[in-house]
Amino acid sequence: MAKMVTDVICPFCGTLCDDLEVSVSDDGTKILDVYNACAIGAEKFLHSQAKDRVTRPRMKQEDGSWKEVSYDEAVEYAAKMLADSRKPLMYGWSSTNCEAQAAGTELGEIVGAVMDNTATVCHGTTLIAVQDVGVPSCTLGEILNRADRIVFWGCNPAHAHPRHMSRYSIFPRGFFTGKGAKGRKMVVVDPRVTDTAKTADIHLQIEQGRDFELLTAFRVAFKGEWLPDFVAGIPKKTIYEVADTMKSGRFGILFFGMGVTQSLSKNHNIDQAICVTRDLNEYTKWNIMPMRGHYNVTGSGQVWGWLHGFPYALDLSRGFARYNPGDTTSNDLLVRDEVDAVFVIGSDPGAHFPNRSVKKIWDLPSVCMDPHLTPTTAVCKLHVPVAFVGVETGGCAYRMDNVPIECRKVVDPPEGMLTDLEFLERVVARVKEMKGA
Amino acid sequence: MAEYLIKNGFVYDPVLGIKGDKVDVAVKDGKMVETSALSNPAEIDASGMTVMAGAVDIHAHVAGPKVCVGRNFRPEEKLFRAKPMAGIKRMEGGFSVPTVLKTGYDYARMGFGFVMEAAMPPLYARHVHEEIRDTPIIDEAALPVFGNNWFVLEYLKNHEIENTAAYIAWLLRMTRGFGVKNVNPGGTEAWGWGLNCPTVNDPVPYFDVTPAQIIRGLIEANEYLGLPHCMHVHSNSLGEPGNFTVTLDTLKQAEGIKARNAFGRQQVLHHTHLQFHSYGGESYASKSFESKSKEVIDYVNKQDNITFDLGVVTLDETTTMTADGPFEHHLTELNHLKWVNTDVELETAAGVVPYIYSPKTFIAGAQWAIGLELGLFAKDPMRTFVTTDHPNAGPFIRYPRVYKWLMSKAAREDMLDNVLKYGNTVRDRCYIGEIDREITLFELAQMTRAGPAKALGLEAMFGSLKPGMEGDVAVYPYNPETSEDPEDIELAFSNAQYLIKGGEIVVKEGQIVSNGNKRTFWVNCKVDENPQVERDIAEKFKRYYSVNQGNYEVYAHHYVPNPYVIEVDATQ
Amino acid sequence: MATVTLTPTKVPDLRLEADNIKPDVFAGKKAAEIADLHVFIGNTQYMLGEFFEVAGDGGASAAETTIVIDGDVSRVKYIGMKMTDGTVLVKGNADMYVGAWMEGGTITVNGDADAFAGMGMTGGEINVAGNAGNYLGAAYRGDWRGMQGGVIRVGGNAGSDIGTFMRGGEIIVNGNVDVHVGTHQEGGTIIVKGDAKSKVGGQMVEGEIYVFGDIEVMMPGFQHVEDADLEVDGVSGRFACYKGDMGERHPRRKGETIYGKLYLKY
Amino acid sequence: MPKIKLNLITGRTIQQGVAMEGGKEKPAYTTACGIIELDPEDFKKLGAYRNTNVRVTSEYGSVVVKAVDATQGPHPGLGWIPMGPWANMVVNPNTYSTGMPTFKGTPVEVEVAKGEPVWDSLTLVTKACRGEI
Repeated sequence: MAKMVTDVICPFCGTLCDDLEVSVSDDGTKILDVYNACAIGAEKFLHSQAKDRVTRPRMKQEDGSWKEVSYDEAVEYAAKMLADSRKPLMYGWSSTNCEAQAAGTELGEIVGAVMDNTATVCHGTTLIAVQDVGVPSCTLGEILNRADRIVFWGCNPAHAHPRHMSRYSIFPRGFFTGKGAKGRKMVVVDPRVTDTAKTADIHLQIEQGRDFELLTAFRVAFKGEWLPDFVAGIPKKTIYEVADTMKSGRFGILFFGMGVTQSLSKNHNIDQAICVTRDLNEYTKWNIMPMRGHYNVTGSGQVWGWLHGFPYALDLSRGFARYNPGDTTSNDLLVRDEVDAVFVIGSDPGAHFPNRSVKKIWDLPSVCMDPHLTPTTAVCKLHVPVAFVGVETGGCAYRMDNVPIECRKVVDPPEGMLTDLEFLERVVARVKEMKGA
Repeated sequence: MAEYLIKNGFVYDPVLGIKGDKVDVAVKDGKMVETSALSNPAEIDASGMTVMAGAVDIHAHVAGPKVCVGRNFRPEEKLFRAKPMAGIKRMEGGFSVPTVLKTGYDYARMGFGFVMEAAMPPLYARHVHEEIRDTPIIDEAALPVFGNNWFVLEYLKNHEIENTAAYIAWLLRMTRGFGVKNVNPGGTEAWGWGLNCPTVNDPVPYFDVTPAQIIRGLIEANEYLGLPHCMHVHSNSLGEPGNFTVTLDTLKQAEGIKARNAFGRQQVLHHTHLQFHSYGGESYASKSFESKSKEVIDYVNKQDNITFDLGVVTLDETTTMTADGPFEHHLTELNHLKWVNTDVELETAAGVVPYIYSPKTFIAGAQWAIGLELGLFAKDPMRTFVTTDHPNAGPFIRYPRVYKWLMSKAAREDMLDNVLKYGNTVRDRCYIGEIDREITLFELAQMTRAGPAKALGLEAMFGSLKPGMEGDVAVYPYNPETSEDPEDIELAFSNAQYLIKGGEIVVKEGQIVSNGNKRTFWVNCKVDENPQVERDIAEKFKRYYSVNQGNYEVYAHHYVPNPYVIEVDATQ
Repeated sequence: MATVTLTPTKVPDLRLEADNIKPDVFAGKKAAEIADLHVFIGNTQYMLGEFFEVAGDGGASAAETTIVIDGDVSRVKYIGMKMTDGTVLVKGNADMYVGAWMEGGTITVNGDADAFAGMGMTGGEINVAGNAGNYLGAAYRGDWRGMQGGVIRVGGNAGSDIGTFMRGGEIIVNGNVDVHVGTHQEGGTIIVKGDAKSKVGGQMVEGEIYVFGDIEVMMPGFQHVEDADLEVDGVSGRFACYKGDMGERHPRRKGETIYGKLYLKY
Repeated sequence: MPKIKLNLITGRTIQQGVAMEGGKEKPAYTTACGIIELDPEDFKKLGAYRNTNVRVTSEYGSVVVKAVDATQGPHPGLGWIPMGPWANMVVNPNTYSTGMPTFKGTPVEVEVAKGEPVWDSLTLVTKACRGEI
């Protein structure tokens, strides 16, 4: 016998699917199976059950070996590291809930930290662009119900957001979109013939790194102005045709991903994509949306937004919040030797930062909170395993369209394990004691 | 809990009818009490100062998704403006869109005890409540938006008041909401296709219901339920020259409807930021644009079932934000500044655009004048409330400056003569120059305390120092007997000497000394079972919402950790 | 004219924030008082004297005060930030934000200046003998009001994103520049005497960009208008004149549409 | 031995996602991400068989991965390494003062790496930090 938990939220990607069903053993300790999830989401739930899971903190020894320590010792090390630091980097925050993010921010205020989230290597340049030109957008349900023109630019949902096209953007039938996929024109812009591109009506195989030029060309084409014969490897005839396709829709949406945020021009690519969307609102209705990666990277940007006014890269070291990507962003800080301690939670810079930055973490006092073994836990001095948010504890998470959803607890964490929030609250309390506050 | 005796202050209390007499004020266990009820109180010497109940803000955008967008996409307005942490006081940042920490502290510094978040998109209710939770000191509540909601559009097309009411009651419970907000009725749904509804008679595309039907229907549904607050409307064509006729058509929808509730509220329609809706002329050109404040207020003065707030333009660089999606698009086309839009499935939309009200332009000057004219022409201060539609017409920290303009003709003349570049054109095209009235401190207490508290159905808790009321007392360093310079008004009301909130001192000698114990107010309204509405809700979630119905309700403790629930029984 | 000489005595292990190093602050202070001014490393406050030997007193006003930094300060941020008058001479390299939001006076850096030099400046003069970093004379994040006045001269090369959201003033780079020149430019003049990589003048509304060398890849939004003989910063020659960015909005004045102008030297 | 020049891009694949959630210390993660996808044309130029280990070298570093057929091609001249520690040994860390390293569009050289192993992610990162590779 098993009981079924319904309306479960998937804590993997920014699509934040909330229709999963998980069958759990009667005693509520074991996950037996996961329904409605994509391959990645299902794996996340099932792996939480791994037999070889680390359930107690580990401290790296001189000889590189690891020694199990108590949560108390872990709290003490983390608190002391932060309290002694003149400029700690507190990085990650994307795979945890908003309550932990808020508690962590209070910790950052007390110790005068730089707070940065995974947007810094994902959609940070999108946030810069939004600050420069804004962003006309909408919730995913609007696309489900209204959209008849869909552009995926530099993103590959078939792989990165596996249920996006079936739940929201391409296949479903909504209020004004009774024909489903048949009623929608799908355009993909990507230098590779991705599995997403293979399902598109039109694929523009752009020359890598020339998105800014092609986006500009579309704005020129909307106005019917002159274009060179080829832009970014795309013939001008095609550009004029696709421009007309965009204009002719009733409701269009441009989704974009790391293909533009991480390629040359970065924020300018997004900036111009947003301007393309602005222009299209002179002719019909268009919106644009970033395909956010981590399931709650959006949430950390919101929490920091309401507490300190910036979505990432906040420097709290001087007792007030400052912000300037290029200066207060993780990779610049690490490479420029601007920080003297690193605290990582809910992310894996060891795997996803350029090695030059990872080496710097290796050289510094460092703590990593993560349920898994990762390259980051391998380079940090202290590894604090925690319960899986969205599996073993609930809490708020923000979908890629900023819609907040309450995650569900499905099973208990292993005996005696702490959640992110519990560990952070204990560190806050200890730091306050040390600072005599 | 503590006891306080505030002695020798000049007290202004419209409910008790105290007009500046020296009366001692007593607080015990979080409530106002008779001085005789105190055993051994801490004494606060308020001699030479003004004492009022904690102020009540009926309309400000202080928490939620569009506010957070305003913060996150304007780093430039935070530059060199931060206030560092100090003791228990946390870091503060921002100007026109302050962080929630600065929001709570600044309201406290101005002597406020309660603030209404004016527009909550239901699908984003969690976000609104998280921000409210993290805003220190002040009690808050939020109004979900209904005027473009598909359920409402479908029900009101056929004038199904009972179904509309059942849906309202359900949504208030799901979102932990307080009342019925109605922004650009129908126009925002039309914006889903890039269109708008400029007048109350333009049918909504596909749904084929008019703004007039939506406005009247929501008033009727609101009174059917007997909610604490009335239907709260931001009418069509905000900011458009000549829009005063649309405003009058909107107000007329309330004719003949009587308030029906158990909270002492007497009005059925609240029109917000009336300044933006009292324009004449065909264009923004100084030859055409003119004030129609008199025409609008003459109607409001005659209709005793209407309240309104001003929405005074403060001539700052600010950030506009509203659920009026088409308006923000219109605005960005005018000023070419960055534009955020968010369309929310089945429910609403929102837009955000920075805006500079420059005293060097005629239009900003005229807008400044029109807002003040409405306050000065209004016959009943108990139905007239001070706001800046924060942050749309200006940041809320400018309220004391607005008080100054309302209370001093000299201050207004100084603006017209020395600050506004087109002061004389403003005198020509508006009424401001002809008005001698100066609002009194007693009237100010009506417009910022007793009035808004009554309109929100909270007169039993806020707006007065009467024994039994909440222990919210503000002491301002303003001496009504000796003070002559109008600047004193702005200075004093910006920097309360003391604020007692819920019986606890949070501002002492002008400094924040406590993060308070703020509460989130919401209305739990019971209605008869309504199988049709339940079916409609299940159907819409199954087919058209991007979240499951089971994940819609704001239920978890961490969203509303300190609730104050107002129970309403609307079962027949 | 009084001169205050700061000789670096200690290299900060992290980065030093020294927004107090500007004539406006030094003016009217004795050497000892200047040595007591606050500087920061992260959350920790230090005194200027812990990192510099201070010689000489400040003048009566900023205008009468010259600051000479006799050494390398490539780990010191905010030198001359928001200064309104007077003179600063850095004999070595300087870190980020040299002359950021500067309103007046003169800053000379004999070595290199890191990113964000002259950010949002409204007046004054910055001379960098070596290379300048990214975002030279650019706007702060989110601000549509970038560099609005003053002059920036770079002897060597400059990085990416120079003159972003520029509204006025002049930027002259003797060497080459990296990607993105005058993005969102809406006034002012940028002169590049070497080569520019690409993304030149993207989203340009108005203003002028001159490139003496080559542009690897032209933006598609520029149209050739005419050729003209011009003298630009003392160099005369024949230039191809383009208008753009044709995809961007453009103001109309006196019934005429105003475009950004891009000049390429033959 | 021939060397070929490619433009390297990185990013997500569903195998990378599944393997990542399955455990980055597990062999499956190496199989999913310790690879470079090459276009058949480029395989010809390299003169190598499928599934041979190759050394990928850029201005910023060097790493050994297994060369496999492009799954989302054709893309001659483009090399694809799924996002992860292997890719991050060679990507361009320049942020252009935006905070964002240039993960996509790094010029690299690819050559056959005879007898050189593809390290698992934890070993790879540890060795790199110790300066052992």
